[in-house]
Amino acid sequence: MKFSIVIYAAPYSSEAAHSALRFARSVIDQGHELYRLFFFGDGVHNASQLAVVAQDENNLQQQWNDLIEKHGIDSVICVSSALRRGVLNQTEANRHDLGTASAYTSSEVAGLGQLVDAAIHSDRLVNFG
Amino acid sequence: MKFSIVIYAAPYSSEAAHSALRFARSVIDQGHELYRLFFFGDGVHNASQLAVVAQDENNLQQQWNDLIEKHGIDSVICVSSALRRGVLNQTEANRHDLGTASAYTSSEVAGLGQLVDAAIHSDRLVNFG
Amino acid sequence: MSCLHTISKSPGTQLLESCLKIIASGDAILFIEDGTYYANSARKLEAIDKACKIYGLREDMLARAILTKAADSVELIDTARFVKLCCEHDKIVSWF
Amino acid sequence: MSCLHTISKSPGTQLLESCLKIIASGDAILFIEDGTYYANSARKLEAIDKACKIYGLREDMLARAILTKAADSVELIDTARFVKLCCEHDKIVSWF
Amino acid sequence: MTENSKPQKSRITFISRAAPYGQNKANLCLDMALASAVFEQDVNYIFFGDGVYQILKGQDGSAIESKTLGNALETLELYGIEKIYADRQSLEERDISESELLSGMQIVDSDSITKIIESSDTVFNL
Amino acid sequence: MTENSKPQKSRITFISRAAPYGQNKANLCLDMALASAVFEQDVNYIFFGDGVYQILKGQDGSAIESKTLGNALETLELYGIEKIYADRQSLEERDISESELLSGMQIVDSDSITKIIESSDTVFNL
Repeated sequence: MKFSIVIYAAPYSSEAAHSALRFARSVIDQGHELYRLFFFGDGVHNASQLAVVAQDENNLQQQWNDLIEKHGIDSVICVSSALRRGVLNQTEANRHDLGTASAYTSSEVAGLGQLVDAAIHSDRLVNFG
Repeated sequence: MKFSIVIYAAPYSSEAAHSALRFARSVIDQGHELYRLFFFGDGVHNASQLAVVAQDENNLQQQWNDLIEKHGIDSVICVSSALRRGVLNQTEANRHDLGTASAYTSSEVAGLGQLVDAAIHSDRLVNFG
Repeated sequence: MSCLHTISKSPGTQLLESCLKIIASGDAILFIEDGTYYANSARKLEAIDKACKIYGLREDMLARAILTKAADSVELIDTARFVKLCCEHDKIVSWF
Repeated sequence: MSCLHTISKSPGTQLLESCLKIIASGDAILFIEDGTYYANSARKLEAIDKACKIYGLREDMLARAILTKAADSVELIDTARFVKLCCEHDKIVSWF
Repeated sequence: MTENSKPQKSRITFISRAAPYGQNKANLCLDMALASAVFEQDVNYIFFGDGVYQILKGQDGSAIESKTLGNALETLELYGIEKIYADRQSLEERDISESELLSGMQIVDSDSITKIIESSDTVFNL
Repeated sequence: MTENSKPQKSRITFISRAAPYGQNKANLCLDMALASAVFEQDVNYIFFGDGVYQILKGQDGSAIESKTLGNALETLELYGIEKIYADRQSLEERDISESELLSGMQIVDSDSITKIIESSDTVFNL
């Protein structure tokens, strides 16, 4: 089946982002297609590549990035949520003269059309917030 | 009187950070001393200098920065909250080879001792979360 | 040694009910943000009114279109008065 | 056209009560994260049990030390089965 | 939309359960619905629980330096979203009468909401 | 501590009201209390409401790839925090009996909590 997953929660402040990660892994492990990850609202913080986490703790942002890269998952962070929260790709960082990108390149910065598309083309859409 | 304010909430996802900003302005307007701002947990996102906000909307991060700079307020972001959320000063960014700082220089990155100190030395400590 | 309790989430959170369990007579309650929806519940506030002064933050109630619906027992104040209330009480307990 | 409802916040949020207002007979409920604390409320769940299947996420209950306290009406499942449940139902409504 | 998107119509239901201003969930829900309308999906919009506070008349976000969410909701209709519902019991529990509400809402019982959910392909609930 | 800090002892009370794991409020509250103890303040720690779920025995965070909060709480005493309370009514409402709890907690009525708050200089409540 085709799954899409929407993540509304920032990492660390609630369990939701972590639950979504475990769910996403299980979807892939069972051979389903993960059509899209969509990070929305505070969820965009999951795509930050600037996190520095102690060795004995989870680095959720890096775990998302590893999963996305390993399986070539289509991952989108909502542009309007991301900009106001300072989660920027290189293009946006350059445009606003804000130095290096704060977002992992494994996620694309795009609009809500990608969420609507996911709703239309997935068999199951699951929300974590 | 000496006030300190603790902010636990990220900007945009709840009203709390914005309430705290209005409260802080009023404390200063009334001639009280603002002994310290302490940003904790998701509150550290208020110190991000990477936010890009549409012209007709509030840029809370910039408004905090303006207030802090204008009045020379002692402002602290909790180091353990900040690192894992990718809110870094230049020292941390260099140390971990993560490019430019994501935090405004108007806030200091420091430990919880600064919060305890604020609790001891302020007449009133107000929490927003 | 009186205490100002701020309540900032909607009544669905039961924050006021939790606060009432440990509030002292002579303390004050201030509704802010989504906590201001509590200010409409005249019945719920009636019992508190005798022991504790109740305030609501005017700006938050204006935004939400509930200023005119406030119960009589709720005194409407602005942010400047919120700061003054903090001075008038010995400490502030924030419920969120 | 049955529906899987996931509930992920603690009972203080009244999410289950809200869900029950609009749930259809034959739907299923899955408690995850802090929602798993609902799984201990045998009395509260008794009424639902007849119309809707109730599940609890084992990992979350283990972490919280509430696995052995679960009501009989709650079937304990792991994340892999959570994914399967999503396949078995036509859509998922998340309560958070 | 990505290149593999086909002209397809999906019934998407939004249950908006958060009070306005205190959190941004109401805005996120609205943004998703408007995007769905732009891409010509079949949208249902339901105010439920604290969400019914969003449709009180006379809001003025400027009091707290915010955009007025009530105005944004009036745009639902501008975007062609016509199926806008408010849950009767949620209104009653909050002592809100019909005369206090923005126009264009259909007040329904929970049974109707159950049926709307049943007939939907996707449900967003926040 | 900043340079202007004097050797001063303040009574700081923490009311920990959040369930563990689902949110990080329990961790934030604990971190603040430990820091207060390190700087030799007079600390009270109260489990109230959903916070009493934090003191259930037998937690195992590894099931969800997290640190076990129950273990962290046992460090309260290691840091010299001895005044640790749990609200009786909060336990009763959640059907939690004393035998299910970590050791070292004093179970108190809400009246006692009111008095602790009255005697405190600063209260953190989250």
